[in-house]
Amino acid sequence: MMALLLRDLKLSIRAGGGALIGVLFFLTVVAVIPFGVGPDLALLSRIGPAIVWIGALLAALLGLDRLFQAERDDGSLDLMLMHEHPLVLTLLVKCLAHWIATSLPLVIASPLLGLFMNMSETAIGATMLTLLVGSPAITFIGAVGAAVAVALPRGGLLVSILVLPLTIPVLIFGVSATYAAVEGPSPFLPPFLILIALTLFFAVIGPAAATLALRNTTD
Amino acid sequence: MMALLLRDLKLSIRAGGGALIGVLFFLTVVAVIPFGVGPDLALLSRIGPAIVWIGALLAALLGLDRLFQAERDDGSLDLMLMHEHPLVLTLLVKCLAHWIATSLPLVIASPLLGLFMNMSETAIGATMLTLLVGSPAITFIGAVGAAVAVALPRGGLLVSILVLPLTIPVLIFGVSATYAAVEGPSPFLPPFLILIALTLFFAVIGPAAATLALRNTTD
Amino acid sequence: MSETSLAITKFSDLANPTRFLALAARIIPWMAGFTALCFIVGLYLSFTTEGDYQQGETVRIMYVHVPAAWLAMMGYTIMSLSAIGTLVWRHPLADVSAKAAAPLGAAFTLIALVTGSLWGKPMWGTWWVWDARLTSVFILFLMYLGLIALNRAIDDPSKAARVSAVLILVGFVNIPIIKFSVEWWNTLHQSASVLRLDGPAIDPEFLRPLLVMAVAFTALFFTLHIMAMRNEIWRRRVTAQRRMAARLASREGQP
Amino acid sequence: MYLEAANLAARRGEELIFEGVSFRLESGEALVLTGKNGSGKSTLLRVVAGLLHRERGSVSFTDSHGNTLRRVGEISHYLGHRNAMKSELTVAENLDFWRCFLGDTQGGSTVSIDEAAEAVGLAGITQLPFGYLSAGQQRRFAFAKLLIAYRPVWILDEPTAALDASGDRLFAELIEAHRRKGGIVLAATHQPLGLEGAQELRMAGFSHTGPGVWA
Amino acid sequence: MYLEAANLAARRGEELIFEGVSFRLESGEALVLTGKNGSGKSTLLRVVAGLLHRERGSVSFTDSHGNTLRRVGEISHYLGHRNAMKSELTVAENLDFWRCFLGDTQGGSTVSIDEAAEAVGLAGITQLPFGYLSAGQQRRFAFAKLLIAYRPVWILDEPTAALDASGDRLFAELIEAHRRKGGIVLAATHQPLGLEGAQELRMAGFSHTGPGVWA
Amino acid sequence: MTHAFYVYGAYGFAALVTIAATLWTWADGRARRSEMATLEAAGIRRRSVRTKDGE
Ligand code: HEM
Ligand SMILES: Nc1ncnc2c1ncn2[C@@H]1O[C@H](COP(=O)(O)OP(=O)(O)OP(=O)(O)O)[C@@H](O)[C@H]1O
Ligand SMILES: Nc1ncnc2c1ncn2[C@@H]1O[C@H](COP(=O)(O)OP(=O)(O)OP(=O)(O)O)[C@@H](O)[C@H]1O
Ligand SMILES: [Mg+2]
Ligand SMILES: [Mg+2]
Repeated sequence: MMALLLRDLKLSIRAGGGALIGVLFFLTVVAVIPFGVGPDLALLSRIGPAIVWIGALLAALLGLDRLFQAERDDGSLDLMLMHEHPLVLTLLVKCLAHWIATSLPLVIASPLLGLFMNMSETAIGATMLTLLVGSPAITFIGAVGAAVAVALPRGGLLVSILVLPLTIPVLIFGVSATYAAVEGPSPFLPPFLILIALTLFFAVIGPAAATLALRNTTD
Repeated sequence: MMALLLRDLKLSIRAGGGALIGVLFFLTVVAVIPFGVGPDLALLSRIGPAIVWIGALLAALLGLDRLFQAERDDGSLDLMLMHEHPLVLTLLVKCLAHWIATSLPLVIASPLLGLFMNMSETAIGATMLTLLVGSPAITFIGAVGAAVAVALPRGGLLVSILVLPLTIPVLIFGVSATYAAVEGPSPFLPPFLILIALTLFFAVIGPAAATLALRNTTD
Repeated sequence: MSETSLAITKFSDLANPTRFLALAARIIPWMAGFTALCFIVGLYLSFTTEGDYQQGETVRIMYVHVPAAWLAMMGYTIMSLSAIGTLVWRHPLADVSAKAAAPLGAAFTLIALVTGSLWGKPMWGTWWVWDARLTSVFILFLMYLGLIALNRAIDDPSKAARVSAVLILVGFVNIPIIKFSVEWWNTLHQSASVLRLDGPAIDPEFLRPLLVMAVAFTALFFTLHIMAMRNEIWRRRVTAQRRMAARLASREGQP
Repeated sequence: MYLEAANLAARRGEELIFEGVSFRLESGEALVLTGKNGSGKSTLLRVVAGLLHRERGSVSFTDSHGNTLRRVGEISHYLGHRNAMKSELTVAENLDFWRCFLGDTQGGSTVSIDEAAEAVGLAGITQLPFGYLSAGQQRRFAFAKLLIAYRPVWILDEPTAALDASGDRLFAELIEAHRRKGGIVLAATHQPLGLEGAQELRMAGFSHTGPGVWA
Repeated sequence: MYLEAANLAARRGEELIFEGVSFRLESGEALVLTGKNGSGKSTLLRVVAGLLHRERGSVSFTDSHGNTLRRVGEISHYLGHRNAMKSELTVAENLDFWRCFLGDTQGGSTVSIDEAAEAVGLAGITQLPFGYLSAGQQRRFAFAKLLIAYRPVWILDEPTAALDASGDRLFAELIEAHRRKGGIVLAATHQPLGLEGAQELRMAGFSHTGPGVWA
Repeated sequence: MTHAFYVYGAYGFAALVTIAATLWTWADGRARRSEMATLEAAGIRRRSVRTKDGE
């Protein structure tokens, strides 16, 4: 399994420059925002956490749909399906690799981004924490979509309908936990615990559902 | 050329999720922003046009990196490169198809999104108009990135990084034209005309640069 | 003539990597010496001239900030010229030049950004504002990093060079934006007072150290650029020889 | 040790592609599938490998201790039309990954990556990215995958596609070597593979033209 | 009408794969490229088609009126290792797209999609998605692409890969028919194609092992 | 001196980056040179050098 993780990480590095990329991507997204909303620092610091979370969502979505398609197209998926390792584990590891390659750099870079968005220390810490805890859930949900995309070659629409709405709860609890930490009055813990629960839930459901979808591929 | 347009549209519906993914992505973004801004409707309506524009920008990125990679992977790109049609035209049509599949639905949905963001009628109208005029420029710029991605084994984030900074002028003028229409005092026309000029400029530069990149990357 | 590759013979002596190496070996010491000299004079001048009555001592930041900002733009311009060389003449040295300039340009852009915000804090009261000049320089920085990443992501060097060349050229639109942003958008940042059509509008008291520092920075840039080009040529030689060795070995093993 | 299939049937889309296919391969035996394009060779191989759902019938593998296994995929190598290698990675990285991922099934000996490359006639270029190789070179390395992790059953779908004449011979020898060590081989092919004493199964395609489930 | 290549050389990565390749094909003639795996057959074909940059030399096509064309790709069909068809679309949609996109070069007659399907022996399944076909069926339809839009020059890279024996014969006949109508054929292959009176060019691979530009 | 921190900060940072860039370029050159030396020692030589020797 370690081998799979390493290979997927290597692939993502070869394809696009590695860990730096996530950060760069994010910096670019963030640099674009002030052009839209205007250089109003107070406003920026208020929407900062939301922007960081949206960036994480976008980063996770880019390339996620090809997670298994790329494997199918070159035939690797066949060998993975045949293999005796529990398939769920294989998929979990693939999700992990995708998360490490695209979301983790964002989590690590988020303090820097927070500074750019003029966020307070608490806000930065809270964003980082919620991102760390919540972003895997997005990847796991995306994995189901990616698996469905393989199973139904013509299921494109289905994938987007499946994935995006499901990520909304994660996004909402992540962002609201962050704001609770920053501003009060609502407490930080309840949404944060829900976020953890969501991640754990999808960590189980996601790979399992993806397994089911892949096992039923049409050819 | 009509044939190419039709084929690409068909493909985006069958395979990529097409129209819906942009709109859904967009709804997700809109669902999250109010958490940052709070239930302050006035503020929401103020940043509305900017958010819609940023959403359009990010939505255009989804799937863009595969614009030519998919063609390369099944060998179609070879035939397109060999063909006597000016390649620029082929690329222009592909951009157009991508725009119709991902950005146009967003333009059409923008009134709905405007309502969500509590924007005034003028603001909604202005946003729709500027989006209609400006979003093709984003696609054209993106095409350059997509052509470069052909040289990369897998596109993904790197392409977006290369492309995003270049789209900033479009964003600036799009948003400022919208604001000019809504609030005054600055007139609406100058930025709007610049926006049109930008789109025309990139409609020429984008496919030409993409042609250059594709001609230099085949192997 | 030791080299027989056709692509090369068309060009002047300098165009030949071997000639280039010989030339570089000869001029690098001189350039390094010149750079050091300029820096000594420039630094002496920057710290002995008087402060501005309005900006106080912080005006001294100008002597690093402005040359660094100029070089950030010049670095990109050099890359663009090399990119044209790559695309039009498919010239291998142009590939090398563009690739070597990217990290240097990024370094100078970083200096301009950081010294600018160090200047901004006392002058404008904030480290960073999202005004047009500042943001476009920031984008320049991102583009440098993106191009470095792109170059690393493609392992066939000549292909990497051709692909990045296209992007470099497209990205060149940012340079005029940086240059004229202060005039197009009325913002916090100073408008041009040295590089303008009707002659410098700046007190000679400040102009002298500024120009000496600018020459020093430029000399540094070119010294490092030539050194980096030389390194890159060496790097490619090493890989070419390694590959050849592998090929020969496998051929001997497999008649 | 033997591989047994009884009364297999498989559907593609709505159509029954074949039915009533049975065979039994003892240790060291080979079965060659032939037949027209679209006659169901690949389908049968994928059914045996467990990659396609089978409509009826059973496949099982019984090892030398008499233990029977229903999921034949686990003890098989499958070489399909596609090579299952990443063009971004070097050959060595690709092979190394598959060696670690596939692991070893007990009972066989495997060779190192360099030896495997040597065996397929391409020593010395394992450091190149897989995407830089010619079609035939890629196929050869895809075959090298079978040597670096031991599996008693080899399921090969047109293994010699894109190979030159010397490659054909090389593959035939490697397959024979595998059989001599007691392995079982199942191959679909259009060109004679040159396997000694292999059974042949001619696929006919569309085993029955009658209506499917719906009529 | 003739196709002429003079003193061609091409580089892959840093290596010179071949140099000094010249040939001249008159109307109705065929050139078959043979050679070991990795000897540069595909590279040569891609250079002729204009898909790869050539290091030296020239390729040109002179039509029956004596007009010379430097971009040979425009009047050529190229059938590579990959089929250039979308698996999400049906065969008919795919072929229809290529027919409209490629258009017709004057001077030849083309056939309808159904006739082309008939010609490659697969009439009646053009309504299936391309991805649902077997490997050989896909290859046949990829070949059908050559019939629906006229091009005087056909550049074929292992056209008969994955084909059964009847497919081999069929393709040989179609190629012969194209030659009889005055077409020019350039094909790389490992198996004899059965073309009458075709010239043969043996590729040797790596024409020189010396360093490239850098050393 | 007013705002000494900002002035020295700016000069310090500029010095840091330029010196780092110089050192890195120089170290890179040394590494390449030593690589070439090891290749030379292993008997792999440039073709042009070899032909010159042969002449
Ligand atoms: C991070 C912040 C900053 C950035 C990215 C930045 C960027 C630049 C650039 C790119 C130039 C060259 C423009 C040209 O040649 O036309 C420049 C010049 C200059 N900057 Fe800044 N700057 C920043 C902050 C500041 C601050 C805070 C001040 C002073 C209050 C300042 C004063 C100047 C001056 C006086 C020039 C010279 C203009 C001329 O004479 O052409 N800059 N800056
Ligand atoms: N994209 C590439 N980048 C670098 N080198 C390549 C690339 N493609 C092929 N090569 C190299 O070029 C040489 C010739 O390859 P080519 O594909 O032309 O061979 P071929 O004769 O078609 O072989 P086959 O019979 O296996 O198809 C091979 O040694 C291969 O390693
Ligand atoms: N994914 C699929 N969905 C539906 N039908 C399919 C699919 N793949 C193949 N078929 C059909 O199943 C039949 C058998 O296909 P199969 O791939 O097994 O043939 P084959 O004997 O391997 O042919 P070839 O020699 O061309 O490889 C064909 O008629 C084909 O149309
Ligand atoms: Mg088959
Ligand atoms: Mg080939």
